[in-house]
Amino acid sequence: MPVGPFGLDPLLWAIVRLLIAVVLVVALILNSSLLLIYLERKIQAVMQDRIGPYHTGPFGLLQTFADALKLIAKEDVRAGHTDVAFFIAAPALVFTPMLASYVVLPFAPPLVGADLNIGLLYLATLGSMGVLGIVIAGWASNNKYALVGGLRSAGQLISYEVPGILSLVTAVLVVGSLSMVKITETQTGPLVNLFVLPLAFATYLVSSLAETNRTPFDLPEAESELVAGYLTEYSGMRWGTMLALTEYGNVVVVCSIMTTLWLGGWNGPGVAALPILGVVWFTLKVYALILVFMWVRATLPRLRIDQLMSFCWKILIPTTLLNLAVTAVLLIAFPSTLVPVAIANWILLVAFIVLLPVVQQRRLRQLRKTLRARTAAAGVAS
Amino acid sequence: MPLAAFIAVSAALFFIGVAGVLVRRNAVVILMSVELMLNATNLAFVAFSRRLGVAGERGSVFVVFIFVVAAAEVAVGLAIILAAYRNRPTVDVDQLDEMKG
Amino acid sequence: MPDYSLSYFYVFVFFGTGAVFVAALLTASGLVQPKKKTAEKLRTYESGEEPVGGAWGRFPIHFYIFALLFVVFDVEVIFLFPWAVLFRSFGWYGLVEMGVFIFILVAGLFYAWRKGALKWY
Amino acid sequence: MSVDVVGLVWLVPGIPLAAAIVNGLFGRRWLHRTTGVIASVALGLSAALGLAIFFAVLASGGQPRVVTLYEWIGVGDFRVDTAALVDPLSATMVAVVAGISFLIHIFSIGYMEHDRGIHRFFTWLPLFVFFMLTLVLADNYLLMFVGWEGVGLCSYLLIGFWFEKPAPYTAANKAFWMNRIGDWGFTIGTILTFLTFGSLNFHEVFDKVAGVAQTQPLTITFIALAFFLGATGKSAQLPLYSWLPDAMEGPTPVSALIHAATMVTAGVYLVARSTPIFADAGSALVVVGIVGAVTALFAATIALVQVDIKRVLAYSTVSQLGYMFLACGVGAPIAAIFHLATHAFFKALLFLGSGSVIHATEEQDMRRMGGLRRKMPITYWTFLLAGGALAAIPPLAGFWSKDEIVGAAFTSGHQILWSVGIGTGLLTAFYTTRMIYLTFHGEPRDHHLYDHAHESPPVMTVPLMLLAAGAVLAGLVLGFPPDAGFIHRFLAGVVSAEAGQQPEAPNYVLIAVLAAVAVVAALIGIGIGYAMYARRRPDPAAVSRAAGPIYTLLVNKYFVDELYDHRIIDGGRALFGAAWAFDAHIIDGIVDRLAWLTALIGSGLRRVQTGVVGNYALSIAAGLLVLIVVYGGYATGMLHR
Amino acid sequence: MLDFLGLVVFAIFTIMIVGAGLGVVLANRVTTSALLMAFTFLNMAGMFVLLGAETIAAFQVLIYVGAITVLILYGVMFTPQTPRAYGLFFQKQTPWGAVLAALAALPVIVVAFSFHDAKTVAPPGGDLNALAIAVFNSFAFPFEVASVLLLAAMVGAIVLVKRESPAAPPAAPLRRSEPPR
Repeated sequence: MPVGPFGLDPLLWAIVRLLIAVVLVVALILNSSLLLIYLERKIQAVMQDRIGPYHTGPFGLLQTFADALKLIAKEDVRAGHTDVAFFIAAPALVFTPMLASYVVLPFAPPLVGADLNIGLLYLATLGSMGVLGIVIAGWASNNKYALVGGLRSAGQLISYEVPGILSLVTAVLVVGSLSMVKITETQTGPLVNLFVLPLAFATYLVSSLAETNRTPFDLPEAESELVAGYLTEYSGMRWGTMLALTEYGNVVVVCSIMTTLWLGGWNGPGVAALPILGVVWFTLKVYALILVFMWVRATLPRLRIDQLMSFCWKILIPTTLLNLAVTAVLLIAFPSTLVPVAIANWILLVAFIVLLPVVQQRRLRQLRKTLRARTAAAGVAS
Repeated sequence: MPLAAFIAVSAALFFIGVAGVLVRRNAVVILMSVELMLNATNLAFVAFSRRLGVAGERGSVFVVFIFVVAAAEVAVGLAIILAAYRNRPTVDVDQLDEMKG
Repeated sequence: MPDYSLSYFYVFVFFGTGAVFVAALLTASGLVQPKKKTAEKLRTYESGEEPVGGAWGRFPIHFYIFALLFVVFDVEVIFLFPWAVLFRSFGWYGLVEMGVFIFILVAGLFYAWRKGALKWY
Repeated sequence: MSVDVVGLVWLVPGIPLAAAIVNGLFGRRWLHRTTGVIASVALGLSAALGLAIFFAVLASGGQPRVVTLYEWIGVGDFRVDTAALVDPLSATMVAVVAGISFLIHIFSIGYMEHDRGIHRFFTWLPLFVFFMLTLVLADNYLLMFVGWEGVGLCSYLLIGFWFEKPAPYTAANKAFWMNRIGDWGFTIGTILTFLTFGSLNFHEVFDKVAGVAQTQPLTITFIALAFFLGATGKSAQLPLYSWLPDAMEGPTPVSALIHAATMVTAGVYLVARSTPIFADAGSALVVVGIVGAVTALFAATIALVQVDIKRVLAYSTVSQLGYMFLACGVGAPIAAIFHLATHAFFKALLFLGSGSVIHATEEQDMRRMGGLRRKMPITYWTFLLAGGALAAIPPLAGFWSKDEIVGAAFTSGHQILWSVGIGTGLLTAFYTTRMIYLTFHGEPRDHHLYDHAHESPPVMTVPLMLLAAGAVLAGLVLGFPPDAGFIHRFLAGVVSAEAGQQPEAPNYVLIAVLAAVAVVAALIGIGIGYAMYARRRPDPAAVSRAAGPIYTLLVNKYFVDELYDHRIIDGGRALFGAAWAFDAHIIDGIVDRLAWLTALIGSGLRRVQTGVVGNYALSIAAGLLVLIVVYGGYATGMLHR
Repeated sequence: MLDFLGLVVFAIFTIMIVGAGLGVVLANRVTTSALLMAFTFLNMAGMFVLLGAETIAAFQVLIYVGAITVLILYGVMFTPQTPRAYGLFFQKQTPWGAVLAALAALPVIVVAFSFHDAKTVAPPGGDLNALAIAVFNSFAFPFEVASVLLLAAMVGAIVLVKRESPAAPPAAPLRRSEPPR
């Protein structure tokens, strides 16, 4: 009879491990949300030359705890004409897939919930489930802002899912596996995939910004247009679950995906000797990416919905498809080396960055021309 | 789990779908019922494929193609419903009988 | 294969945990929060204006077209993933196959573009 | 790196199809004149690959190979694949078809340059090539029928290319209907083949022919005749020939490609391909030979008096096709294929040459031309070479192949057919001389036209020169020495009447004598032509007056069209009238009663057609229930048969 | 114990699938039907996992839950209905249909229980590779046809949906500050 760690029966150990994992993940989500909200405020403040939260606790560290307590104790109002079942189901529908994503995240060699064969596909799948909750939240509120906001967010999420997944597939071409652990194990050296597939990284970064409703894609909460989008009628802890927990939880998930696929996951100096050290490296990398997210938020203005959609379908998807094609052809043509792929990808990245403003300028000129023509036509008519 | 159990679940869901098509008025719900039927066949396909196939993933391949067909079917079906709805704001199948002869 | 079963049992439990956690959180919050409902509070929020009619009306159709395009590209993804994992062993043959497949779908995207279906307004 | 060229055989028709699709989809809006370049490049690739396959087959010693694309139909025992049979015969045909098509495509870029419908032209033309190659490559009768119908369709579209004018439109319809009669024969033949042999695959059928011929000789004869009816339709033989001259209303490259070099040879190809059937078909072979010989003579006599340059060529084509069938009929299918190949070169060249003339003068009536030799030297010289080949002057291509056919008629003991062949050769030489003199020599008869004439651009003349090289050399390269040349050895295993037998050593003395007779006949023809049109002694007008009624008969093409109109169509009308009366009073009487009854039942059943989808779904489900009960009952053994 | 757990999970899935499926048919709000349908699909994915077809399960969620349900929800939202009595959600022929479905279901379910397990059972999981090999080698032609089908569906749906006059310019000039909807 095989004996597991700590002299436990393997099955019993598995269940104990499961319980530990559940508790750990829930605690992680709660804490990282609190921490990230604090960080977000503080970093934004620094970038904008303000102070940010500083009253509650040292450096304002306890501010978010206070906010959380306030949220829990707050009355959550359900307006008169809502669709009850849906209204209640929506927070669970957005939260659950996010939580389930943590099962496959490879924090460190001994710290993986479950190493599924199809881990990456699993993550992509769960990413697509979140849309459902948002559409339902918008619909259930029976509020025009919420409904339009929900539909818009859904449109945004489903649209950006396509380039996101296409970028993932491009990376899979190189790593050749969907198991998160195996993907990490392919990148033990310092030359991580980021240097091979920078364009795929960039496109995935952009689409994950949109997937997590982060600026410049935070249309759902475009206050000036739609109040708070699909969240308009949500208050109290329902709002807290849907926005605070889920959004920051999802940010961690997409940053972990990027870390695993492009930054080498837990790999780093000393991991071979002390596997648990992987957590540190992994966390550092994830937080570095999160800092990028926050930096973007502090820098860029919000896009308009039509710009957002046409950017996705007319620029991002063709780019990712092109990248996928080029990568696949080069990998087949040069099966033993990644150098041509890397060169092509860097060239494409530079071309993308250089051409993007040019294309946008042209589109803008065209738009102005149509507008002028319309104005002129209307002037003649009246 | 025995194979029979899966097949029975598949059959049950399939006939729930059949019943949905036969009893509901709303065209969108009928479309959903059709999806249930397709899904039930998927289950049967996968069950047989896993139990019979040594390396043959033929059943699973069929399921993948059913996914394709289901997606295409929903896209076009809903488009037809929307087009009909635009002419006359109803999705009751027994009121969409203008082509009756 | 306890490994396979266990892995997915984890997934199953996590799904359950998600639902239970949300329910528990909201219940806990419900226990401590005050409940003072007024007619004003329960009214649909429209920036302080009196709400006119419900929200459940008819919508511009372009939402549907984007959803439609998404479904088609999602279906493409279910072929892309298996192909991406094994594409080295399929070689040029698989590359051409997938190329034709994607080309035909891109032709559809191009059609939608030309038809003006990708315009948001 | 060795590439399996034969395995790529589907690309040969595939590339033209792709070009046709691209041109068809994007031609009108975006490509316009670029369509010509696209089509030509595609055909160039296709031709190169075709040649490569030809040499690959040659290198492999002519081993037949089947390249299956996919299973097309599989119903019970009936299985038809979309598969290519690559053997010497089809390889030769592919090389000829793809090569000539390529040159004609290039020529067309210049010829169609100013036409508004150029994109249509370059959609149908590669599409035609696709179907023709499918026909040639097919490894079974059904797939061949697809190509057969396809070329018919493209021919219809291309004859009626200038559909704004009534004549092309009518000609297209005529071609279509006449071809339909032939296709009917092909269909009957195919069905009979399947019923008799249980398969449509060439190899399976041919393996069984000998056995079946023992027991059912009549069936084999009937199949052969049915296929031959199909061949007469497509290859414009008596009695279904009259569409081909009218088809000259289409653009000249079309005439060159379809109505001289490729499609019309489909019938010959069918007969050659089906050699095992025809060999065992007894009297069918005699019919083939006689029809071929009569057609050859008949068409040649009409060609004597035509004044439209393209019509002369059209009748000449009919006549030459007659030669090919004559060859098949006297048991020399290799000679038929040989003549097919050489004819493809020189007839395509003649048509393109005439096209060049027409392009330059915008006139087709030879009486208004004359003296163009000085204006269009390249066209003239190439045309002259092709005319020599047509008249079978040694050592040009036509001599070798035609001479072999006529010789085969003699050696196989058909002296009458041989004499018809010699006579036709004389007439051929005469009308060729007449055509060349009227067009290129003498004084210009229409000065306006003469002054505006000019040599065609290189894009047109280069294909002319290439084809001229073929017209000069093809015979020597392929067919020398006579009866034992390259092509004979190459094709012997596939299409010789007695497959497997070593061909006997040719009797060169006999061949030389026969050739001499043929050449003398040709020279006599040229001499008469020269005397009449260059020296005016005897004057052609006087001759035609003297000939009187015969001349009238010839100018009016033996009144065949009128005969068809009056006898057949009127007869048909009378028959149909009677049928109509029967139909109106007796059949309709029954139908009316039935209709009344149906209406009665229908008014009762109408209630079922509620238009409510749910009710229909309910009926479907009820049907499902019945199926489940019945099938499940049998499957579980609760019901018994 | 793992076997027992598997049985429990299977029972949960079965109850969920049948219950939610019945809910789709019986619910008096279309939105509820749609949500329950998504739930059925999710549990169906669980069934696939139990059968060892993890890839199919993932695809099931990706396509059915992530895409088709969203599409259907859109369809539901675009075709709002006035509230009415519960009985009016069903066709006039309801009893016939229900009886018929039940009649047909009974023999099939009975037959379903007669299936016995085959000897060879592939180990669960890892079906992605087998699937890929099957699709790209044996089913290459259907695979390409699938893309044509999708193209046809895409074009057809766009044509059906975008029937209103596309080129009519708005009567009033569009001001630049006005956010497009």
